Amino acid sequence: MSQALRHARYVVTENPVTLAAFALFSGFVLLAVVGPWVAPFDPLLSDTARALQPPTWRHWLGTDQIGRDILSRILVATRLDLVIALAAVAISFGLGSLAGACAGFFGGWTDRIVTRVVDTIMAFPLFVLAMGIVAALGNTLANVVIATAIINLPFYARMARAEAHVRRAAGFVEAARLAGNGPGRVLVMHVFPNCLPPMMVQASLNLGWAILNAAGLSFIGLGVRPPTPEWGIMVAEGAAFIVSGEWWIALFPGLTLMLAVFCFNLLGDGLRDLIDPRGRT
Amino acid sequence: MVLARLAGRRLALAVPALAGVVVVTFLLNRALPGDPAAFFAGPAATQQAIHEIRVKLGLDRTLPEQFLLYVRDLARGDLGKSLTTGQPVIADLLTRLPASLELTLCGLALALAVALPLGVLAAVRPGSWIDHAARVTTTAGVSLPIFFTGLLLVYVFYYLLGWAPAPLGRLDAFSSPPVARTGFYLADSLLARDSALFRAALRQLVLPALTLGLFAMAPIARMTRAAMLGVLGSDFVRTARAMGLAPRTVLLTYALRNALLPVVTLLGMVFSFLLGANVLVEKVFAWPGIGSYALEALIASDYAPVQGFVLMMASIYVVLNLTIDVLYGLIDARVRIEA
Amino acid sequence: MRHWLATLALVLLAVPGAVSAQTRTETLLVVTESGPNSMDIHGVGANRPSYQASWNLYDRLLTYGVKTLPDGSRMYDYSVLKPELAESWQVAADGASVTFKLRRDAKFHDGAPVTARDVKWSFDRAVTVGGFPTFQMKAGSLENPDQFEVVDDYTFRVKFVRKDKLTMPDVAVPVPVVINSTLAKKSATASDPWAMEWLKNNDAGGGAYKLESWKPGQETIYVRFDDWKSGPLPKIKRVLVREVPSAGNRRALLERGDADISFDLPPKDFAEMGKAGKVAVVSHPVENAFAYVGMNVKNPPFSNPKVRLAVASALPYDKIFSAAVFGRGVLLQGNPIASLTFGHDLVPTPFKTDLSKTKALMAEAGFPGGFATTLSFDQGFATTNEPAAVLVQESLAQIGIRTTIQKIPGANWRNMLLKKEMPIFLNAFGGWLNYPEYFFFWNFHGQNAVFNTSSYQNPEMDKLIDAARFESDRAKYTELVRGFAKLMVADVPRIPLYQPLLDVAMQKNVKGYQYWFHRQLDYRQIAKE
Amino acid sequence: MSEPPLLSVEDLSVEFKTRDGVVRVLESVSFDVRRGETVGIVGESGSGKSVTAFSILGILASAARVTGGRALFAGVDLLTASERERNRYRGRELSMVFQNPRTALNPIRPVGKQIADLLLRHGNVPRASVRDRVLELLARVQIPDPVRRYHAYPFELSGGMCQRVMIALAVAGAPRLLIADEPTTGLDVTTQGEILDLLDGLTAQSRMATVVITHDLALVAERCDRIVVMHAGHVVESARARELFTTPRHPYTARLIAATPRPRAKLGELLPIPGSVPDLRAALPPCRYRSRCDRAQSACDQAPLPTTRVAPDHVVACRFPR
Repeated sequence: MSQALRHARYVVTENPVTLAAFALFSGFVLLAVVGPWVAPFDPLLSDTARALQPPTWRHWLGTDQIGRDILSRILVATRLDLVIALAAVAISFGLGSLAGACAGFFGGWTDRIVTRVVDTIMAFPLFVLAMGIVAALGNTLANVVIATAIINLPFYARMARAEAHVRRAAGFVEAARLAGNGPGRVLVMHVFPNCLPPMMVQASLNLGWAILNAAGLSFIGLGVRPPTPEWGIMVAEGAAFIVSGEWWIALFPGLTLMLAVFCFNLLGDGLRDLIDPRGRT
Repeated sequence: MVLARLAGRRLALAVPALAGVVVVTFLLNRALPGDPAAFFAGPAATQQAIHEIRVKLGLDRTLPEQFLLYVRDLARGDLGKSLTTGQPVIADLLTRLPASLELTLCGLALALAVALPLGVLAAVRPGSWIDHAARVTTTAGVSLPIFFTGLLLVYVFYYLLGWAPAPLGRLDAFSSPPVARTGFYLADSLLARDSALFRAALRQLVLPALTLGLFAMAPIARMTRAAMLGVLGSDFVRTARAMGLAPRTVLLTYALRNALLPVVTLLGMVFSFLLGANVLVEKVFAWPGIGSYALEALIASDYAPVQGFVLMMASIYVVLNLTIDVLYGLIDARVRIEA
Repeated sequence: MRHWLATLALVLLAVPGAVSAQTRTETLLVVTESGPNSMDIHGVGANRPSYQASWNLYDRLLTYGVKTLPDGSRMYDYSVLKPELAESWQVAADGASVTFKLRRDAKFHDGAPVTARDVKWSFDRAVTVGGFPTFQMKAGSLENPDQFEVVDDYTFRVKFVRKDKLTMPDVAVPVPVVINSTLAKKSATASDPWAMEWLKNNDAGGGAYKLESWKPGQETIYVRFDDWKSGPLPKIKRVLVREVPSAGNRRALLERGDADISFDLPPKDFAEMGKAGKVAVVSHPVENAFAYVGMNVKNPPFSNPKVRLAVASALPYDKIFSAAVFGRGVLLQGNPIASLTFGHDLVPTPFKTDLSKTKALMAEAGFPGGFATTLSFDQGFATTNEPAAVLVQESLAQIGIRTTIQKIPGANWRNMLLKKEMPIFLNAFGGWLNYPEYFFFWNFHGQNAVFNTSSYQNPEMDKLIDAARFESDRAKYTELVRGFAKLMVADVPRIPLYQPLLDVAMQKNVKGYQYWFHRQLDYRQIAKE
Repeated sequence: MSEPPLLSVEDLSVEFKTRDGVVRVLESVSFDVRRGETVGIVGESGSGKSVTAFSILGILASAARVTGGRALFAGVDLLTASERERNRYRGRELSMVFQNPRTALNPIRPVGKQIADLLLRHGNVPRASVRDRVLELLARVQIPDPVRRYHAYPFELSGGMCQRVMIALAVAGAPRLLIADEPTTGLDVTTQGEILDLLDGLTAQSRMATVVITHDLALVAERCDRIVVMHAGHVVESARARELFTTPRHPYTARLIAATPRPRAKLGELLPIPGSVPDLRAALPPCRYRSRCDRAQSACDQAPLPTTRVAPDHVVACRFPR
């Protein structure tokens, strides 16, 4: 175990960017937990007298069109955005890898069905599929998450299928099977863990992508319902105010969103260095 | 020829996927909340008027019947009529497709022009400041919501600095489009040898292409770096260096050409991803592409254009994978010979 | 590689080809959010921008006069009818018909002369295609083809079905256009006798402007019809209408002088541009129209009038007016008749934000603990509706009404209105004909038309509206209007919030803009110095 | 043998920086190679044979660092020369043939073109006639039907054929020294013989100095004039081929010879060498064979490890040579 730990320490210390990403990630998680208590104002409280104010000592990041405090909304929104990202990735990671692993491992009909479904999803223009789903089922939070999850499903399914296919013939799988384990157990105990590493990298990249997708949906009016604070919707609402000079309404949520997605992507690279042998210098 | 057989096999594989797309879009559309009949009956319509329109649109029939009707029309190449623009969908799509393709190709070209060198530099000096800088900048590019980048670029380069032209779509108000041969303004204006028009079209393309390009740089740079790292460590690159070949030859002719293989495969996915993300860029830059067309139709619950759009995108996706395979075959003889 | 970057930099900095000054003053560049989906106002589902196309491409028999307001802005005068295609008209002695004398020199865009036969074909078409056009004709008692008679090539008679003071004004609204019937009939078929398909994409008019090109979803280009005889020849030779979905970009285009005129920007932009003074902003209250909070009077809980009264005294009128509308309108606070319409001063501002008696009202209504419901609005108008909805949500919460906001896409919005099941919602309505009974007929009459969104049916209200429609005596008419206005305030099926302004922003050198009831641009009066 | 040596490697030391610490792969390696002479470097895998060759050519991996010593090639120290200068020597003055030929050639470029690249770089051959020169070379390395093979890709050729292309590449620039790193490992026996005969033929024609790196003692016995025995980064013994086999003075050399199958020896007579190559990351005694040496004594721990010249052309690095 020490060798892996030492290796992990090497990657993190060797690569300052990845270290920063880890720190940033833990910062966001902390903010998600403690957000509502730290926020200086109630994120939903309107104050039309102080609407559209630039950053001041009272409102550090300024106020929006109906006078709500932007800093508080950003802080409180962290939890929702992380939930959207983690939920979407968890669903697509879980479903996708399971389906893929089964397809790769059992082959035959399961393989054919899963590949057909995956090809169909892949053939769809991703963003339009999301729009269609949310427009069809209504723009509740759950639908935004489901739409994002479905789009990312193919990545995991294909990766899991390829890994499972390779692993199936590997010696230790044969051995496990000979030792009397049922196919299900073999799959979960032996094949699946080995598919994990590359998919961990993909998962972290998709975390960022899930938030961006939610923001995109908000821009065309299919995002999270008002008045819930969420970074994507705040950027979409603020977009109309850039030209008229109230840059802070869109800029600060945009920067936070960028930082989060940025952190997830760098985290993905860091994880890849940790896992992918070729990456080791 | 060998490649034809390869193409044939790839097409055969695509047919079930396309069939899947047709079915899913049909069902997805029917699930859209809006009732086009009500929308198009106009403000003062009564229930009776709406029913008339529903019958006219054939929406009163059972779902399977509607599906059969739809597939029959599809076979005849009739994608139905868009109620928002009043034109046959196939006409709309064909006039608007070049706009989206031209924008996406320019975006991709821009991304490649920046991300490829960055990827190579990062691989040649792994762990150096260039490596980290490349990773940080390209990742930052992809971390911003695409519509926000677009609006920011318009605000800074058009509104504040005035360098970029007005975000008025493919051409400024006062120049008329070139004679449509390919539908690509850049190509058509070159064919017509009209340099002023070429410049006008290019100026309009810069900001939207930059917005799209920024979004594609990260995956390309990352893949180039990983592929180059792998190739630079390979035996034949060591041989090339042992033979004393010029550093440029070793890096470009030997290493980069081999590293391009995984990048080319990635391009297929990035291109179709960009076509999807096009929707938002078209909305910001008033770009008359198929993305914004589908979005308007989706919001108006107008089935025909949405289905037409998705089918076109799916077929572009298939054609794209085909070209990727051909391209792959051109670069790497192993694929060509073994096919 | 370097070479490529060099050319890019060169291209970026090059100054755009200087379009000759002369063409610039004779060309008008309009930027809008969305464009027409048809060139034919009788077409199925023709949207509002299609009215602009039809208004400028086609002539009508009559038009309205022009009056200049104290602030120098110009608007149509709904009390004065003026000739357009018809040189003169004469109401019969027995008041049972009106005869129009057509201009002899008028031609269609393809050069064919305009005759009464074209007028009859067009009027017959308007009353038989169904949908919105037919309803609009019926509002002026123009109901079936037998009413329309071709006396000779240049004389056209309309027989009245009943004495209706709205008939004559209805002839000047956008619907009764005069179409080149010979040209249109060439493309008519058995299944499409009125050439709906062809006229959707083609121009068969005789109006002041011809259609040069139309790329749906992108741009529409009009060019002046130099042989136009139905009025003074317009000064603008060519009009480019470009669709720019992003409001921010439209404002940037105006402020940098690249666009000449735009009218569908968010209220905040108009407020700021007006103050900044770089661009001229002309505003005018939209006649006979207001934005309101509607409640469904059929189903509980809003079927209980006390609950509706509680809501009326809880709404944050001032907050909405400043934060959502930025003051671009006239505050109504419950007054059911908008300014500039007869009777607007009969029931001055009945409600104001006063939470003191709301608790008692809610208790009396049997909801001491309040209740939960959904507050819906049309996503197409989210720019003002969304902030307003959030403010309403916050105020209603204070009186125990917990709402979740539902943003409904445009296509589905009309559907929801038709079902008449939405408990509480934000909406707006504007009538073309500026008469109070016309507004109440569409919105509060028992016939329960689609615009009666609260599905309010009260026989007493119907009696007052029907009487007012055909009452010619001034005093009695005023009492009838006061009657139905007071009844509306008492029952409060809906709470009028504010009367919106039609703001138009234009470069300082654009002159002659005129406000019209159909809220579209009329290029015939516009000029550029 | 009076000429100065073409290549003389003196006290070459190389370290590798890995994530588990620094690995001292080579420590003061010295040997000479004269024109026309064939020197064999032999030792178990992991003894640093290939690293020695790579250091001389300057194509070590980025994690490696030369920490000492010189590699004089006709008077010029290649280790301290600039990369530009070194690059001029590679392929023109000294060249190399690698172990697995199929992966050592560019997979997506016809072999003829790869040879042409080298000729255009070094052989000052005008572009017009480069194709003929390539065909000539292909014939010289006995590749049948060179015209068709010009456009062949490495995966279309057999291992032996690829190695012939490698040799063509190595001799194309008419270098004065050719280093062959395990040229025949992985090839079948008959091809091995052909390749080695080909190498001998080509180098003899132009009196080219050759260094053959292998773990196959039998191979160096027949074909090399002198032999350098390496163990764990040290040169433990170097001598003329005949003396080394008749009077091996270093215990490791003796064991090596005893472990190599000879035509008449029976399986039972072959003695395996106990233990394995020591872990070069850990602290190492001056003599790295100590842990496996059956003659080791406490004195062996005294640094530095002496290298004594037991004969004019026979050096051994052992405190108690046999």
